Amino acid sequence: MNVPADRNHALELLRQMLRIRRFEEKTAELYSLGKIRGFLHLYIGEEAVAVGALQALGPEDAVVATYREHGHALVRGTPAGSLMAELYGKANGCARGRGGSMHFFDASRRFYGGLAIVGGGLPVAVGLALADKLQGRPRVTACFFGDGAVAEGEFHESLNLAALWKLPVLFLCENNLYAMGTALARHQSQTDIARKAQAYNLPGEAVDGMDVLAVEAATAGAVETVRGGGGPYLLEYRTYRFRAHSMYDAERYRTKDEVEQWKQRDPIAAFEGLLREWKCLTSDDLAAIEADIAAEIDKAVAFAEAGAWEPVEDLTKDVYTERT
Amino acid sequence: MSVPLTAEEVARAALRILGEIAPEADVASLKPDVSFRDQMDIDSMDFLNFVIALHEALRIDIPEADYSKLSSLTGCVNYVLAMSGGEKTT
Amino acid sequence: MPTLGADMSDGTLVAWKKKPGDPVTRGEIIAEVETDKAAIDVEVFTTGVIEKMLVQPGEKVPVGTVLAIIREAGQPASAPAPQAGPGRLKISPSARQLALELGVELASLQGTGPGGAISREDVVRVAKAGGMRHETRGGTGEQPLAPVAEAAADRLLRMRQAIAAAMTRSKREIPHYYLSTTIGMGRAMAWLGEENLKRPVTERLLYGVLLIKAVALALREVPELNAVWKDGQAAQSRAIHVGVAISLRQGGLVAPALHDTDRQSLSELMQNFRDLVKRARAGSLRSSELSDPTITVTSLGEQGVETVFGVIYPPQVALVGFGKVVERPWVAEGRVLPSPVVTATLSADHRVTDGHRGGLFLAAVDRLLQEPSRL
Amino acid sequence: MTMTKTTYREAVRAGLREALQRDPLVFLMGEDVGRYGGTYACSHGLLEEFGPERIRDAPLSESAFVGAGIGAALGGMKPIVEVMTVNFSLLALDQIVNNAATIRHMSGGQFSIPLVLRMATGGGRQVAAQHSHSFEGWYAHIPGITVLTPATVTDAKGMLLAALREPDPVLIFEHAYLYPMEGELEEAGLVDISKAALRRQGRDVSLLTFGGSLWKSLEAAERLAAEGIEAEVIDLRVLRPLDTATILASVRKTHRAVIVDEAWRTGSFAAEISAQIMEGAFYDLDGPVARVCSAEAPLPYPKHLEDAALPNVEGIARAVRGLLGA
Repeated sequence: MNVPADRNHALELLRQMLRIRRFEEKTAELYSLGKIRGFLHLYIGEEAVAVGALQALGPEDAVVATYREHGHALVRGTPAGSLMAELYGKANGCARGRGGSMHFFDASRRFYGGLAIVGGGLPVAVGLALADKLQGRPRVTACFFGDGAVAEGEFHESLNLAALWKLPVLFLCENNLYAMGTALARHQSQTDIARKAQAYNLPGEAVDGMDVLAVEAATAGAVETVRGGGGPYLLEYRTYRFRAHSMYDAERYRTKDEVEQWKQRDPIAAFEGLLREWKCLTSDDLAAIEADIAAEIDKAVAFAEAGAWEPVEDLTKDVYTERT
Repeated sequence: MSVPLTAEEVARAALRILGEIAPEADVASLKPDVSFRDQMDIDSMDFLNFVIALHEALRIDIPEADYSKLSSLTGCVNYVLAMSGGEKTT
Repeated sequence: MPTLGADMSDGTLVAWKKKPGDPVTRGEIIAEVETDKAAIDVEVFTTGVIEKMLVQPGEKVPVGTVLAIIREAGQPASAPAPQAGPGRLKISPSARQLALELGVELASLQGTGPGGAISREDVVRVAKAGGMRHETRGGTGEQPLAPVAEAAADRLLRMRQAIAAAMTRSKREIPHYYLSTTIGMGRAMAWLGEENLKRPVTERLLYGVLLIKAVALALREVPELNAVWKDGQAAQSRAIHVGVAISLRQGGLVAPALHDTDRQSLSELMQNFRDLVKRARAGSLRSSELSDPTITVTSLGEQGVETVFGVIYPPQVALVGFGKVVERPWVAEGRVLPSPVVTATLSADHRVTDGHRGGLFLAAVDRLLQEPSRL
Repeated sequence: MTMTKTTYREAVRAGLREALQRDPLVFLMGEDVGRYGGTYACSHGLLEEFGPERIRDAPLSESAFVGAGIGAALGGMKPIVEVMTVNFSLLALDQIVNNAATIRHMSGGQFSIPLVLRMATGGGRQVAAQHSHSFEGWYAHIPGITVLTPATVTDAKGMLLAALREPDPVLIFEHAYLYPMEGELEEAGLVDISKAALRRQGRDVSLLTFGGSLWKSLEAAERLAAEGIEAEVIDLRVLRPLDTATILASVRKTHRAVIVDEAWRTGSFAAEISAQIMEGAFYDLDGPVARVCSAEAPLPYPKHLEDAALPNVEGIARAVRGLLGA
């Protein structure tokens, strides 16, 4: 690994990962206070994937994510306040508070959810790419999903269809080794997910998901292929989630040792170490970044707190498009 | 009243009204010359209602002093025809 | 099921005039109930929204049974009430509605629909054949349907039983005393004659209303007689609701109230009296009219009776009977002259009043009748 | 207004053609819609006319291509997705129920999905239990989608064109039995897809039905007319959002209702209609609401058993007679 050419960009990668980490730590706290309810799936440990991958996309590209999508929306640029308000269920949230944690939407950033049925987002991403292809737009649709989705028929159907029709889809598998509580080896006959691409005749590649620079580089390469008309691409980011599947679970499906070992590879600590090693980061720099983020999160919480509840009269609004 | 009433019309009206007041009575078999009160169960309230209905149906004014003249069917017919200038039965 | 008299132990709901969800205001008619005495309109004493009917048409339930739940304005809806019991009429909702509109007695209907259900057609058939309560008084000569006649006979029997129960109870429990006085009616009848000359046919007065009004005003002076016996003691009523005994054509009698009798002018009283008689005979009295009388007035003068010794109608504590207005030799200012007179008799409950008060009452009636223009 | 005699199949094809000609954003996608010409030949000749980009043969991946239809609609296209039959739509239920129906509401109104999803439905062709389902009532349960059941040639074309004007997902159920049926095509353009259609006036009973059962109901009404019973026939044709007003108006007039629905009785759309009548016209009813539905069994292959299982003309007439005590 080399010293990055652009120090500011490197600091930005660190800052984005820290934003996700601090934002989610705050949501965990707010969850225990009862401010946030329902399911809350935290991304802590996997930040390098969203941060690295999304560097490769332009604003005209589309993103389809899963129920573990806080980080993706933050990096994509949806304001933290709008996301926090959504977690509160407030009308100033990014989906008017109707979706909550699992269903972030942001039309202005072409962020199509927040689709929380495992595997359900892949066909939608294929369709978005089909629309681009039919309209001759050089866009890419990035579709995030977990290793659990690989067992779903929709994964296979979608890879096949996208490859068959040479559609500009980036299939981005966040392999955190567990489909909820079922370990990869217990749900996949072939645990090398990237290899599954071969069956559908598209390129597949595995990447170290704990290394933000590796993620960024691999994704940039894949985007280039896809945007160039090469058809879809499968990337498998090997990563790990440090916390429970949702807010709390008994974690009987994995050992504390295993979690501790992965935490040694914390993508943020690792990247911070590298930056310090390369003399790109001082303690003052870090303190300034943290202070910035703390202020942003305080502001986000205040924004959410100040938000109004959607009036009950609007309950059935937007089930269908309003006719004028 | 442009066309004078006939005796038959008056009798029909009187019997209809009596029938409404005393639905249980067989008004068709009333003896015309015998007092209603002797043939059927009607009281002063019924009789008042009878007079009022007669007044409303035939548009004739009936002073209280003349009530006794209306006590039988024949009496009614004669009285009403006299008041309205119609024919007279014997 | 409202109490419409002490002799009433139960009643049969004939029909609802409202349906759940309908708003009702105090005084409105919500149902029709068949008692032993008559078909009575049940009025409500609250304003609100009908939440649920607990008794179905055709059901006979004891007095005091809750018929329906009315949610007062602003109250939240309550938990569902228990289901109605067995014995329901098998009638389609639409037929039931139509029967209500046409005034057809549900009891008179026989179902010819699938499974013996009563359909709209069945209602129309009965209505055409004259099975309507109100409109059939026309007496077109058609014979009423057999079930209607049977129902009427049954009603008469039940009314007889009810009168028997009430009168037996009255004679058993109430220590009656009787006071009688003869009242000169010369002035009253003369005044009435003149008054009626001025009035169109439709507004003429019967002398009976003079008697009723006189009784009502006399009660103001002797209010102990205007009371009901309740829980071992007399409860005086502030309002004076004179019940007037009305004989029914098919037999039996009812004595519904002329509400606030003392506050009505003679003209109002006459109109209301006429209306009351009409409705009593048509079977459409209101529940309050049957439950509210505070005293009863009965007159048997039409039948030529001179003196009436009436039996008090529990829980009332007095009854005033009038005989026929007859010409008698009458001494006035030292001279004997023929004059119309009437005999008034007070039957009173000795537990509540004594003869002294009773005598004062009859004297007041007499005095009031001597100044008819002030009635 | 011109009238042309044509088949239901041709009417669907005419609708597809007109839509493809009119709007370059419209494309047709589904199994065997291209070279094969459509399982029911509804898209015969369209591949030649519009090319493979717009007439897309899809692999047997209902979930993927229905989901792709949703995605394409999100991406600004106007996809017409043909799922060969309602039976296979079960493989795409997740996409229809969890994505198509929810995204607009769940995104706070940010995204619309102008998707038209067509499929054949119904039994009666001796294709046994797995290919004879009638699930349009199921789909009508779901808020966020519109459910159409064209029963006439005019509706087959006009409803498709109207559906393409909708900003939200529309499911069109074409009863497979109807494709070869001939009828008069009214070239009146769009069909109002907010209203049920009165197909026959009557005073004695309302026959409430849709799709393939319309014709059986009309035939039953003919038979009943010969017996002096005048049945009114209402073609619901839009199951969601349901035109309750038309249903209630008819029941208020006739005081009796028989619902004919090819689905199984238990939990059927007929049950929904019945409930609507109870809620809205209870006091107008002169008898219980009756339902004529399919027998509670998977649809069998042999003709005599299939006939016994499905609603038929005599069964409908019998239900009416039973209600009238005739």
